[in-house]
Amino acid sequence: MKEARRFVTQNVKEFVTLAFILLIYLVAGVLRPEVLSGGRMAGVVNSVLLWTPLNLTMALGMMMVVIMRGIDLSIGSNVALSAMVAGILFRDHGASLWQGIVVAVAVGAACGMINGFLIAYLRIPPIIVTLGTMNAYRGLTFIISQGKQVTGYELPPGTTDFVAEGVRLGGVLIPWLVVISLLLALVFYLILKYTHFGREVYAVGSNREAAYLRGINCKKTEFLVFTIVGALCGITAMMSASRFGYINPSNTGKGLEFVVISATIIGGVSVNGGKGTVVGVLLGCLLLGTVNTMIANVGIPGTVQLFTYGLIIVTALLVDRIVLSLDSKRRMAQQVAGKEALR
Amino acid sequence: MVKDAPVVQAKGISKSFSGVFVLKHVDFDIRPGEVHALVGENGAGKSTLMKIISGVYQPTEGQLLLDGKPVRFRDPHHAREAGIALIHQEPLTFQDLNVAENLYLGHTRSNGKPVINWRELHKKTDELLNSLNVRIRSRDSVRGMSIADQQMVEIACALSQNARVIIMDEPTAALSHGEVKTLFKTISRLKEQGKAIVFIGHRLEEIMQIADRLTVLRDGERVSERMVGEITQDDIVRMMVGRSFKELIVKENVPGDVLALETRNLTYPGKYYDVSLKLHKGEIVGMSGLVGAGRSEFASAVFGVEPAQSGEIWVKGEKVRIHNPVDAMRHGIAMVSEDRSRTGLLTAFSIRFNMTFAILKRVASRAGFIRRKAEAPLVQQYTDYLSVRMRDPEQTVKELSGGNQQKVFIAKWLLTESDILILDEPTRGIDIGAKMEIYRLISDLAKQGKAVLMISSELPEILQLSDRVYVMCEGHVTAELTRQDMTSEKIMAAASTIQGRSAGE
Amino acid sequence: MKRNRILAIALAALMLVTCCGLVATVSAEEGKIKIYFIPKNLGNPYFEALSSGFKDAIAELGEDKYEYIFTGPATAEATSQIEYVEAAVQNDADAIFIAANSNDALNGTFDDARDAGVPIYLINQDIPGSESHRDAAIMPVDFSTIGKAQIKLMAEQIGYEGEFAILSATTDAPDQNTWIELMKEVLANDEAYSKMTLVEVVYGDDQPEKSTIEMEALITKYPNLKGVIAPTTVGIAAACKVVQTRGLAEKIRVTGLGLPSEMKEFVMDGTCLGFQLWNPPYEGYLAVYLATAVKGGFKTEPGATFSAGKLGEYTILENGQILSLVDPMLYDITNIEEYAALF
Amino acid sequence: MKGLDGRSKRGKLSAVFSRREWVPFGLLLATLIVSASLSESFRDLAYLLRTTTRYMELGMTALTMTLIVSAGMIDLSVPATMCCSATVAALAFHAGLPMEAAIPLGLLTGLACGAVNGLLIAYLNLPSMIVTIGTMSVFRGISQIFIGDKSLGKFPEWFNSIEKIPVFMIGKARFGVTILAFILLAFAFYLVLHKTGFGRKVLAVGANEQAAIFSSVNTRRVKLQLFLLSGFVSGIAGLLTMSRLLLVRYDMNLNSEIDVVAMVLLGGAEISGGNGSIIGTFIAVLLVIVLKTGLIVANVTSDAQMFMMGLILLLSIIIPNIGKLVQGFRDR
Repeated sequence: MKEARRFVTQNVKEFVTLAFILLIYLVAGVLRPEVLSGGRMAGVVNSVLLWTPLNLTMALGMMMVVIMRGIDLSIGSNVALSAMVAGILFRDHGASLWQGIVVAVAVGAACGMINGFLIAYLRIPPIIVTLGTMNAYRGLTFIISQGKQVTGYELPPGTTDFVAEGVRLGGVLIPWLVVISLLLALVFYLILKYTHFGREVYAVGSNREAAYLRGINCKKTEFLVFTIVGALCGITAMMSASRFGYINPSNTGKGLEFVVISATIIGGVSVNGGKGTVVGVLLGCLLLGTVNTMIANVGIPGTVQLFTYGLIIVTALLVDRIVLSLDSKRRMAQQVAGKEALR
Repeated sequence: MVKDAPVVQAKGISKSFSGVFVLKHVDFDIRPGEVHALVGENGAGKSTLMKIISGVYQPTEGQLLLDGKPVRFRDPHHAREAGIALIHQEPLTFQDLNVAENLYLGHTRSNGKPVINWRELHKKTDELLNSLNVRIRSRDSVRGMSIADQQMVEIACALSQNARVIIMDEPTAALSHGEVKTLFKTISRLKEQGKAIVFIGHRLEEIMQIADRLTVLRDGERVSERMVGEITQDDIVRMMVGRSFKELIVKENVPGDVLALETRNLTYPGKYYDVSLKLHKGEIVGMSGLVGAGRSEFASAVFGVEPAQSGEIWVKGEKVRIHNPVDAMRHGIAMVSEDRSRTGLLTAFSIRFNMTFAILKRVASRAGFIRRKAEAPLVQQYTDYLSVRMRDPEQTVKELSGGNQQKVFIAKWLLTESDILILDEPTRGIDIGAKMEIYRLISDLAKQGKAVLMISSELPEILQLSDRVYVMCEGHVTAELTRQDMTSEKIMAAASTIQGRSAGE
Repeated sequence: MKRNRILAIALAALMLVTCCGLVATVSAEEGKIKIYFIPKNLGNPYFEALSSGFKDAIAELGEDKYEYIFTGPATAEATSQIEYVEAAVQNDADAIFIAANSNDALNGTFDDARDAGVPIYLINQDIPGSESHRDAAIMPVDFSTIGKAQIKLMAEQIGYEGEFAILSATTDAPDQNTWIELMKEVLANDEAYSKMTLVEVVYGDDQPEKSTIEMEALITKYPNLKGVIAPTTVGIAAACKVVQTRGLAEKIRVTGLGLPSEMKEFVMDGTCLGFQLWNPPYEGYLAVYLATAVKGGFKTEPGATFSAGKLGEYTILENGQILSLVDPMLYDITNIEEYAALF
Repeated sequence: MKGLDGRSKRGKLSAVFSRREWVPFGLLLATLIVSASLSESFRDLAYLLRTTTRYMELGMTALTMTLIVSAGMIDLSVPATMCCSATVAALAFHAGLPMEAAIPLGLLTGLACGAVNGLLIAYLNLPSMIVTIGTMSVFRGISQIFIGDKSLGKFPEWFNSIEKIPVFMIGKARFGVTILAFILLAFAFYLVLHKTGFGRKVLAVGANEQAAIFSSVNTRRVKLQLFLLSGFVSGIAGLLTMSRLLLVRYDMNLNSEIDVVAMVLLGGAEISGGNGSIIGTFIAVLLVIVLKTGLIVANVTSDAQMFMMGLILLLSIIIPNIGKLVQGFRDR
């Protein structure tokens, strides 16, 4: 029993998020019973699944940044720039889909490296660097595209198959896009749990002084994290092209950074570093995805979406604070007990 | 223990910070299978010496020898790789990771494989923890652990990097006596395994119990190095204290009998219990005790930063309620806190900014604007009174020496013209010359009728300056001595025993 | 430290000079007719198409006689165009053609411009309720015909019976709302459409992601939905994408107003049998002739006529509007390829 | 070289010259020269003042943001608060309340938004950036719920285009009321931050909160007061924007959270707190105006502008402390 109790206390955040998701389905069921009926449910699940890939992929990268007490506001613009470069290759140079993907990931990683160099080696606070590069990359996207968008038929064939085809699981079609993002989540779960680099991310986030003392190269780790986030932007760029069927300098990746930051915070990644799990982030994305889809399906006017996002972020912060204070009260009681024994 | 070749030798080590020599030509040998204790008053240079040996600082003069060969450590990690590990007073651990990770992160790369093999690491960690017979398990997360357990984690981490020398800086300060016993068992086990242990501590009976060899430092110089068996605690105290201050400190204050401050059974479970003391106008009352005895916590309760959970505070004969520093200041209480850079001064701002920061209401007009004309003379008056050496009041505090910074810090609180002054380690980490001036200032303030409560870990200060002294140990007031029957032995004894039971047992 | 300061200022100034010098290629040439076209926002393919019309006319009338500037804000907020109108006036433009983002936010700016002698023409839309603040408005087509034409096209595609829905732009979009009202009117009193029922009007806010979610919600909410009308280019593309991905082309017919280049993919593979639109390049082409005529003394009072090259004669209606087309054009398998190359 | 008042003359002069506000000032000068040479329209004062008027509201919020950044915090919910306050005022007016009553209601909403931020950040000590990212969506969400995509307008005549009321005219150029308000507010905040006790407490909270607590500063109250001030000024700015645009939409000043922070950083304030400078921000606001106007007039498309703004923000941080940064490069 003790083992189970310890498992629950350690992942209380994840359970709270899961509870939120079930709550929403419950509320929706009460408001619009037909939403949960057989056919409709498959549709709802499908749109939640389709909403998740882009945000989950980026949330994995944002999680690593937040664990290291950083922030990256430039991911939306980075996605747009990587997508546009690949788009121009498709449109003007007839590049194949795979060549496009490679180029997009390369461009994304390069932008990530610029962020990483300025933050890790020149020690400029992440909010300033990514604030600057956000505008710079978005501006660059417009410049290289001369305002023109890359439309659906200019994309190589098969781009949209990632959304159309997929794996059939119990009647519901899981598009390839979702499979890829879940695979990425698994890869990141393994990286963060089993590789040196993964644990060093937690170490540097938890206590940079102690990490340095143990010989961890904090700068290299931080640089690598921002580069990986950049590469993820490249992948998300191609996902966006496949999902929406076009690449537009002003729409692609617009507002992505705030949705992803919200999903990461809701997913229980602590803002003072050192804490955060892939499962939590996955649940955070599912929660926001459910909110999005439920609003459309239950017929609540779309105008409520922004408000609900904000409310969920603030609630997640409060839950995080309550968990923290309960934990520190327990620790204080323990210490006092220790000293009491002395008298 | 057989006397084989020392692992680490410090030869003629000197170290100066902005001109002030903290260490002068110190020799120090660390031999495998031996616990070498290092004692001395605060500011005698103990931790500076250890920081040099463990690569945190570079020596100004002198050399470090590792197995006889000269060596220079670039940084603490370089020293760790050479087998020298420093265990800090507040352990440096990853709160959110488990014990195995705290141990092996950073140097797990050495096994070449990119993936960490957790099963094997947890097994190795549990083996190591069992060898230290500690009840922590490898999978526990560090967040909930007591200081003692976290210390064990740091020691285990040092061992996992097969350290040959383990330096412990005041390890027993925050431990209960049960935890101290387990620590000593671990140390003796490490000794048998041939590790070299350096133990920095205050509690002499602990040192007599655990150490084989003992070096006494005073004012940055090595006074003596003897085997523990050959000397008694009194010899150590005499060596530690040594110089007498009689002719240096001019004490002219005459303690009055008007009660300025009285506390009755102030209690904060876990920090201090039933502390009752009296402080009269014109009197200097000392508060002595070891690190972690709860003196600073008590002071911050009187000053309202962290109010006590029960008990009463009386100022000038009537009961007062102090919830925050503003209440305290309203009742004429001021506190020169312990760590001036962390909780005292705003080093990035000018001397003028810092000095008038606690009395903004007085130098500001009704509308809140600072009247430079009112500010300048006050700053001038107090910098002259304390003879602060500075170019001009616009200079940032960072540019001043430690002694001058402390003077600015004290001036800041003198400006509040409070008549009850709490000084927490007023002379820590400053040169002898500045210390003398501050002693003269304290006795001068008492002469003017202020009531001074001086918390200090330096016995000579307490002995020379205070009219009465309260000694605290583990949160309890264990002795109240008047000036006549005040001796360092009595204070030391009271500081390390609680109602007849030695802190060490 | 001071030396460092002066170095900083010099470097920054130098960088700025190169930047501005490099970019500001446009210099004020005397004697040329200066035409400004300010779209709703940059990166919008629809306005790229319109701009190509300007260029065709200028090519015909002689490149050297004109200076054509196509510039505008990055995002389509109500007030982001003010700066560009004022800049155009400041550069003493001969004519400003603008697709306003709001019906009344720009009235003050238009008045200042016209006081300074710079004529203001709305293009691709009018500003209902503030007509007095502009000189004339080039309308893409007679809006009153759009409602009827759209509902007729839908009816033909679903055999004049069954459930259909409308995926519109923003709830407040003036054009779409007028068309929807017209559609409802026709549905109510023309009994040819008696067997057709409009189940719901949903709003995709002209955002690709939202439109996609709203379309998915429609499909799940109404299992036997037969058709969707999306009278907005972003909406129709998103709707077709969803239908194409889910392979529901036979079951649900999507039509509305779309851009040939965006819709080519869907028309070619049968997802969309046909859609309507007007001809944006015509509007651009016509605008240049209007500006040239006005420069030559033509007065834009109601009833006045002017010739527009290959498009023939145009007269200004009572309300100061010029219709570049009367009825919307039908784009389907027969002409999609030809027009997709144009815009 | 001893000055009269005992302070060395050289010290005083060098103090003036070594201040970090010279960086934005240098940039401002350079932009002015370049833009004026590029297009003569730039020399037309009337046009310049008209474009400046448009940025005055955001400029005011940049001033309060300087105080917040000086205290080591950040408030990303400023534009959302502006929008929420304006929406409430507009709704109240359309619900029948006279405009004279609706305006205070709007300001009250601004205060309320500030209070929400203040309580969460000061008394529950949650991190200010993440809290304001959350409250930003909440406040803007509120106005979106009530007015959706519609725009509320048709205000009484006296309320519309307050910024066009001239304080004085230089030929055709109109020196509007909002420009004067911005300058007065800047002067007031300069006094508050650099000349009052409260200002010193703000700087102290940013530099070392522990030291401030031990010097009997109620740091929680200071933080709450800062966010109330930010909410109030955002309310004023929101109402002025509504008056200028004659209407309010839920997307008022969407995505300009970052511009406000950029102005403060361009002004030389450090994001970690402790050294904000009102003069720096004042100059930085002018710099942003001249930059944006100059670029638009030179027909530089908005995308190139965005690229340059991002670049300038980065360079204005990297260049001045190249020394410190390179040193940072060497140690861990």
